[in-house]
Amino acid sequence: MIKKSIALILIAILFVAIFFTLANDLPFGDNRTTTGVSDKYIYHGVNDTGASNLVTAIVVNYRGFDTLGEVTVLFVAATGVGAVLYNMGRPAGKKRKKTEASLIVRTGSRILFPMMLLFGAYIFVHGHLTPGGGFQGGAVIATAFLFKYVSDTRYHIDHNKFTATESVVGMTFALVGIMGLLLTGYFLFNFLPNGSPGELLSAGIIPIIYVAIGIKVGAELTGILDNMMEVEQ
Amino acid sequence: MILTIAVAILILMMMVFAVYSVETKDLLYAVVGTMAVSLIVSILFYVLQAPDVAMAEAAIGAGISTAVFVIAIKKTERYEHD
Amino acid sequence: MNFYTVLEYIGMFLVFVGALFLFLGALGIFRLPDVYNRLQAGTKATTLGAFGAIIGIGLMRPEWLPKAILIAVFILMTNPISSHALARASYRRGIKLWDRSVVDRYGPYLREKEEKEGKR
Amino acid sequence: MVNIDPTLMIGIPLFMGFLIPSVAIVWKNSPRYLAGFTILFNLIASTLLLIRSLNAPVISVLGGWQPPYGIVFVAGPLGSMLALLISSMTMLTWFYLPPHIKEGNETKFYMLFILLMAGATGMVLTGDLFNLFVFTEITSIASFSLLAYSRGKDEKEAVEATIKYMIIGSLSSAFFLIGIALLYGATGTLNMADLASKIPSANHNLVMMALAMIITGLGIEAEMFPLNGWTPDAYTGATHPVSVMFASVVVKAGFFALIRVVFLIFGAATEALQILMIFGLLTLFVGESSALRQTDLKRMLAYSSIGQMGLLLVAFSLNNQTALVGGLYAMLNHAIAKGLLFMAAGSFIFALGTRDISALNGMGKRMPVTSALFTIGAFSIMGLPFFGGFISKIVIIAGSMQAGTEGMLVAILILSASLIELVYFLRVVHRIWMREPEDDSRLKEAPFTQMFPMIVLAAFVFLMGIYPQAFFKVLIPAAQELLRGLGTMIGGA
Repeated sequence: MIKKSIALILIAILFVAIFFTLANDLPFGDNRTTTGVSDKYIYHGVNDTGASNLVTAIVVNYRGFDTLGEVTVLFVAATGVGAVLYNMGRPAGKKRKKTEASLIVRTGSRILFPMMLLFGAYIFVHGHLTPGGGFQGGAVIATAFLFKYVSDTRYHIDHNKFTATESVVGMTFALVGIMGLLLTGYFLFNFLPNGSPGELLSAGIIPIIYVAIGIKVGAELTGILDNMMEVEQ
Repeated sequence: MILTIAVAILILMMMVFAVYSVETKDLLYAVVGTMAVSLIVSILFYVLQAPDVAMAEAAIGAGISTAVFVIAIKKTERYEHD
Repeated sequence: MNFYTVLEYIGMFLVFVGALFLFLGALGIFRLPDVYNRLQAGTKATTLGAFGAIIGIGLMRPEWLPKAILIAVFILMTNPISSHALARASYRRGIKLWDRSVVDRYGPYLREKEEKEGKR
Repeated sequence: MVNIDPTLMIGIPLFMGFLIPSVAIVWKNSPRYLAGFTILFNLIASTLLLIRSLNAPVISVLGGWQPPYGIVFVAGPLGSMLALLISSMTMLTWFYLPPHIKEGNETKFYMLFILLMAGATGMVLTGDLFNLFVFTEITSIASFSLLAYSRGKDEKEAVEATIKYMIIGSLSSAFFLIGIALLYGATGTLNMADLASKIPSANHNLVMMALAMIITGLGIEAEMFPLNGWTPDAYTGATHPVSVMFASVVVKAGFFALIRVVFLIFGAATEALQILMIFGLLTLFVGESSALRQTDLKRMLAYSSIGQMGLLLVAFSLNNQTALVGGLYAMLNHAIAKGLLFMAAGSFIFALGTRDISALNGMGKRMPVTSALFTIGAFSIMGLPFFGGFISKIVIIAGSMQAGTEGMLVAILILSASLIELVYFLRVVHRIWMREPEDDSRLKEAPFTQMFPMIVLAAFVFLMGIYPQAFFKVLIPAAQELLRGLGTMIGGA
């Protein structure tokens, strides 16, 4: 009880300090584009990168290296989930019989599953044109697989194929970076032509990278789900 | 003005859900609480003109991670002990 | 009055109807007595409501019409399937019907099926 | 001479990390060799980088966007020295690995192993604050995952330690990220050199809050006192080579990131240094006195490691060149000697099957070579003459003399902490050599692949104690780099 109240008081003090500092010194919604690097992104982004979606321009082109790192973080985290679950072992007994999903759900999943995959692919293929990108598209693809798992109790992904896909697309990303280094002397340099902004085939290396990220994220999140589902069986 | 009030209400709701999901002993309800937080956050991102982030938050925060939590709770225990 | 203005008025009407149905659906979720009745309101009314609103927007902005139709078809498929799965799951978990419910066809069917499987 | 771009030291390991799982489907034993090849590449690249960076800092621009708009890698003498330390420790641990990995898991283990190295290398080389965050994430998540790969009866313990570390670690990254966001809000840039030039004119309150957040976040990685709850469990639960990696790579990279943010970005903000000094002394004493009470060999080493990190914090917060050189020397010495100690302890535990210190009675007769190596490591940490630790402590104390009366107090405290160290390490060494063993049978010494890294490390410990000038040649420019700040180095490019 005492511990809890001390913690609460500390949190309250911290909250007040942070709140007032932020409210006084970092006014919300101020126009600060002139002070930092953001004006370059905003005013030259489309010309520099050829991507009409500026968020993508920053995420994949200006700061593409961070994105390579984030993809690695997700990759490592997916492996880590596998490691923890592998060591936790299988809790013995208590194997509940799974109820088969009804006919309606099964039929619906047959029709909806490809549509969901298509939607995910749409999001990451159009990442440089419209809101969205590899991470979002990948998450949608993983949701599609989650749906498949729910609707069909016997469904399983093929681990080897998923691992192979994952590593091939991951290597694609790294290779694009290394190719940039070999061709121009800068890692992850945009060595393809920018094209005209707004078209599907534009923005240089961004579509390649986003397709790779989308597939990779989808495969990894599905892998996490699969690990969670399978630990008991 | 209306937008500001709406945002304020959303933030307030978010805080309520967050506190609820920390405090409740039923982990399934806590997961629902975090899902609600994610949903509100994604609406807020949309209002603040970051649709990319809003999509990611909706798909990952409210979709996948909720599923992962629910599966984890199903495999372990539903109620928290002291 | 040209063609697009007419379309816009039709669209407005559809959005209005859709909003009305959505409101009724929300009211139903609050007012109805048990899970199954609430699912009725939450599915039928809101599907129609969302359908109306989306198609209405599509008519108001004809360049969005194809996307709007796609979204509407998607909702038309997902919404009933998910409520069906919810209702079935809650019945199997043993959530009771409202005590003034009139008919329950699923219960006898389930018992019959269990007996059949028990014999096998 | 061949010039290898520093970005390749990240690019190649990431590429290989993605490659390993798919090759392993076809060729089961490949992960070990692929990982070894990658580490060798990094070792060569970082050696070349160190030689180059002694003349002038090596700057590599990513994606062709000039800073501050893009990300930049800056390899000064300090960064490349640490990169060399990281890759060589990883190489030696790679030799030590085989019997300690659980069968059937090699693929993922080696993958995580090289990604951990890549993350730590990125942490010491990057010149961009957000990029630093990304690499910190890679490093810490790879460490949680490696921690979960334990074997034998420690499995449950390892999972518990993993979850503990994971929760604390995600808290730390949240703090770090908020700090970065505040800094970006106050200055509008993320490049470290650009930040250093803009911070004096930025809002003071915001900057200080950001500094507090970042110190909290990175302090967890660097085992700073109130934030080190994860350490003992993590070291104990991890399989032995992973403990080595924790002590000599992960914690060092985290500590370096902390020091870099404080020194380079905030220009050795004096308020921050005062606080760091207090926390450093606390860490030193809490670590050492907890180590005194332990009966578990690895737990004792873990607490001793916390104490040493406190010593490093104190040395750096004295903020003069001598103390900085001493701190860097202690950092090197600790990485090498603690790595040696964890390896030797791992061999003991592997042979005995228990982590209890009392089981070590008479090990000098049962496993003489490993015992001798353990003793060398222990002597170096204690700071006996002719070993690396002695030089580092002498230089730190010489540095503290320059800091006036406050420095005198610090010197006395450091000396008394060394005394505690002396007590608990001598206790173990005494058991190993002086006590009669309960069971007189000779135990099998570790195989050569395990002995080799330990002998190399022991040789370095001696070298550091006998011929420190060789190391000072690198460390003095490194300390000057820290004191001068990064802003002048890139020249506002």
